[in-house]
Amino acid sequence: MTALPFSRQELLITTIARLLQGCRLVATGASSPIPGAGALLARAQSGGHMRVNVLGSVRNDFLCDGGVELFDLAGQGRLDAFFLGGGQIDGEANINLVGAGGVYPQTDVRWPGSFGSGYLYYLVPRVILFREEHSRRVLVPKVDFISSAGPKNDGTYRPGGPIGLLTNLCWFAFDRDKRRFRLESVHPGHSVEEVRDHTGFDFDCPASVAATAAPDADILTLLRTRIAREIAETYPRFVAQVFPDLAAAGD
Amino acid sequence: MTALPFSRQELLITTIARLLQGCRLVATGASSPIPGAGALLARAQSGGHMRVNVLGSVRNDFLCDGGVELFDLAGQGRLDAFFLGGGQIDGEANINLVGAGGVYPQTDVRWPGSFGSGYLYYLVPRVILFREEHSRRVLVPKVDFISSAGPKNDGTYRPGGPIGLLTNLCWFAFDRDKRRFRLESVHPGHSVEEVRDHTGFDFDCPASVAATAAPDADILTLLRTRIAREIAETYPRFVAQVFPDLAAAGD
Amino acid sequence: MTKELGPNLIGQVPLQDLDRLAAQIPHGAKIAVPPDYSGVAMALTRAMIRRSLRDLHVVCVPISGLQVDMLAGAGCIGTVETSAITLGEYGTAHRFQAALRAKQFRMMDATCPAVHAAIQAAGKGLPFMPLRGLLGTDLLKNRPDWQVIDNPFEKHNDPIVLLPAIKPDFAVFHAPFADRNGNVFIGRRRELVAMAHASTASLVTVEEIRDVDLLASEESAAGTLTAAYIGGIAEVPRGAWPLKLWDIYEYDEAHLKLYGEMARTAEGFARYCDEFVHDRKAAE
Amino acid sequence: MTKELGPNLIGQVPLQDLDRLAAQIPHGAKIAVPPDYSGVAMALTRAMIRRSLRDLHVVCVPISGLQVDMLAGAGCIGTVETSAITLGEYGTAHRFQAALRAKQFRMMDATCPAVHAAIQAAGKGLPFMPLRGLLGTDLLKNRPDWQVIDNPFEKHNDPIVLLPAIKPDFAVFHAPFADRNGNVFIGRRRELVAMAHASTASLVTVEEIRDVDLLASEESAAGTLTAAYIGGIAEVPRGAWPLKLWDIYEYDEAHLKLYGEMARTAEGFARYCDEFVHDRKAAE
Repeated sequence: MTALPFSRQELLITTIARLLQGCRLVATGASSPIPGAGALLARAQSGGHMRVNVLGSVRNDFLCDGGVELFDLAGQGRLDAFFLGGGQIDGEANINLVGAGGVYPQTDVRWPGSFGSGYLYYLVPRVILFREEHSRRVLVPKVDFISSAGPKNDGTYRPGGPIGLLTNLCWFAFDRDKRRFRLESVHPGHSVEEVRDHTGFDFDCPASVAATAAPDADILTLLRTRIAREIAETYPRFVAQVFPDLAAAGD
Repeated sequence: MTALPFSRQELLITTIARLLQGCRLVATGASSPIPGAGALLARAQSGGHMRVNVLGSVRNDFLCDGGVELFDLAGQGRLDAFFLGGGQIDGEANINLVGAGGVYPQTDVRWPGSFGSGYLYYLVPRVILFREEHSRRVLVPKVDFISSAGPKNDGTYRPGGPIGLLTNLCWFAFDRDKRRFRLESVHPGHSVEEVRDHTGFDFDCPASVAATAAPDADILTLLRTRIAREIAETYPRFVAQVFPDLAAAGD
Repeated sequence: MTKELGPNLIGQVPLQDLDRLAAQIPHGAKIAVPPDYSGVAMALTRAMIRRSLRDLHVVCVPISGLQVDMLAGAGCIGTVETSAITLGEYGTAHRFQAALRAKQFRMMDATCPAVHAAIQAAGKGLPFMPLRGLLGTDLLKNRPDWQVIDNPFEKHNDPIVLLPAIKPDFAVFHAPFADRNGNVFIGRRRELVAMAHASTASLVTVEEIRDVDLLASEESAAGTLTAAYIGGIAEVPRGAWPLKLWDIYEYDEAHLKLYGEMARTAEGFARYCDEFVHDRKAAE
Repeated sequence: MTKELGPNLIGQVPLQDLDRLAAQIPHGAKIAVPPDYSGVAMALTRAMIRRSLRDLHVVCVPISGLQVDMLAGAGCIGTVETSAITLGEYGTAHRFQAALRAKQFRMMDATCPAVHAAIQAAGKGLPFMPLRGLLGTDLLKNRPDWQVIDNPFEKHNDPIVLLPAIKPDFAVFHAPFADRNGNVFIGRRRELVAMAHASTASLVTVEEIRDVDLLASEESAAGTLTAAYIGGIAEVPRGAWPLKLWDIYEYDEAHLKLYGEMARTAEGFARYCDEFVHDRKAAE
């Protein structure tokens, strides 16, 4: 496989933008340059039908009611999509942002904590699980601590939940009825075997798995100019690294 | 009885100020010039230990969180005193702000409604019931509709309640243990018999009832100058009527 | 005098004329409205009466006055949910009272913080909110939609009222201005924010559209309702008339006195509407 | 560089120096603190460490970082109630993690809106507030203080979590300025308002006292925390250092990197404290 005409990050961003199509309101959380760029790209393609709130931005933060407003928006059913990660994610889409090993709260490894996940995962209809590292360390058979539970189909109130899991290797769709991930597409340059080798949980896998759609030239141009400039306000270091040409142009 | 050296309203205001001594935070509601003046007088006498919020005032309204903040203050236990009236008030200190006669909601008489009484009466430790009209029409054996109930001593959560009832004729203290009013003082120029004739509910009455304390010259001077000026911002017509000298002086 | 701007957008918010804005409200809609002193969309209310809307469920946050009296007199109302209806010193709300006596609408009497709490519950997507007080009242007795539970955090018996969320279709109010992106300045009138959060959409009239960005500074953003909640804006100078708008203009006392007199009878109210609602001898 | 103003009043609020302000906080107090980006009273935090406070119950509304890491490293903490502790790009919160592993404090893991809701409950004087989500999590399993009830407004089974109110003794934060009456400008940082309403008193450091009246205009009042909630103010320029204060000053990146390195070990943290807390080689 020769060098791709787009970077790994560009593929992730354009994939996210595709997953957000049709949303009216999307928000991104802390330390989320790729979801942020994906949301801004989706907005640019929406013809004025999408609002995006980038946490940490000044120009792309429309909230006026303090830190609680994002959660209230989700409760009202207005927040269509959000992104969650996890120190561990398991095959039933349980996520763990607290710690691993040992006995809680004295876990061997301690991560920052659950943030808003224990709520947003239940309320936001289109949660995209996003974790770049694709390894058996992260994608485990069963999480050690459930910061937020995958959908149980037990009749409890749950308008929200994961639509899938995006990593450096692939896009898993989440089948809510079966409560399992299904390998939907593998990123160009990677294989189903590679995904299987690095995934600690069972997942459904069709006989033939498509390659994750590559961005076309128009989208790449839009991303490398306007979107890169927009996300640079909040994530200048990310832009310097991923879009060095823009950074060099002094935009 | 010759003309008093102070007006009926001045007696009511100075009586209210006395009842508010020791409060840290007092608020008054809509259409409440006498309670407002009483609270401002009490503040002036407090040596900087009292805050007063006059609804409708600009200079004496410190709330920044919309219409809900007064109720939140009460819930927090910060609001020490408030004033409630009633189209009807009965001997167990139930108050009715909704209507009388007929069958609710098609009452023969309809008043505006309960406002915040159904909550504040339960939360504010020193509620002063204030109704100028002292008649059997208002002070009834049993209210037709309970907008807010007198204390029941039934163990339910109730840090607040009435300390008494002030009218044009007298001051009744409310005995929470006995759930009855006790005639505490009769205003100068009036008699126990007059009170009894015009009160529709039973109340306790000691063998000897004091006269409501008349304001001294210093307090009257303070009231007629600084306090009248302060309350004039919110209630100019009231000041023009009750303190015509101040109004004439163009203050 | 409403500018006829036609279909248009400020930011992503439709900028409409008064009648188009009113046309968003169907018969039977549940609308949340603020008190008389907080910015009432009176011009829009007159447009609603001109459309002969029926069966509105009006939620007063937490009280109302002239607006509900006029809507009741015009037969627009199916339900009133409020803590009080008062014209203050301008007298009795005769049209409201007459319609109530004639059973023309369902009456839901509340107490102010109960309305606030139920609106806040909807703004948080909660099914209910607890509230202290209310025990032993005829308010509680006449509200089968309210429930009393035993506070599970207390060992001893501790009854507490739960109020179901109020989820209006529309928050309807008047404000001083909107910015070029459709954000609305609401100052410290946070009941307007709560109403907007609770409602599916907010329909807002403003004195003017200003070519500024309210979100550009911390100072102005603090008093702003963000455009994401807003379903339509109309530019209507003196849109709260004859009521006041904050400290921007005062009550039109002479007109309110006239209203108070004319609205004593159904016939007088009809004449008032002919003159000031249908003929638009008003601010708009 | 704190001005030594001595006992004084602005409006009815005591204007104190940093150490007197810190002296209001006793051992075992429950304090509410905001996230790193919202105005953290870091100078006051150093003063608290100098006083060797013990057994504090720190409620992070809804998360924290440097402040809790330092308080944990200095042994001041008895309980941490938070949705996350993170130094962001400045690395792991080593002192927090070491103290947690050593069982030096009780850990109460939450999720952001749960902290907000429980703080808001206290601000309304409610015993509890409901919250959606949380079902099936180990957060819920490890919080015996939270309860699940069946939503009484639904006919079918609908479990919902109830969170008991969090009532801190003190809200502790840093803001750009207070006015001459002790009102504090908080902009749109409404979590600061919620914290202040919930707490018995707020202890606030500000960059400066300004001879203005924040309540004088609707614009400035909208972003104001009124003085009635405030138990003491200290004027501390750069009082959030080395953290940022809104858009007024940025993180001191070099210092935070230094902290991140020194605080890897207990010894390094002790040296850091000698230099920057006890010797006050800081902003104050």
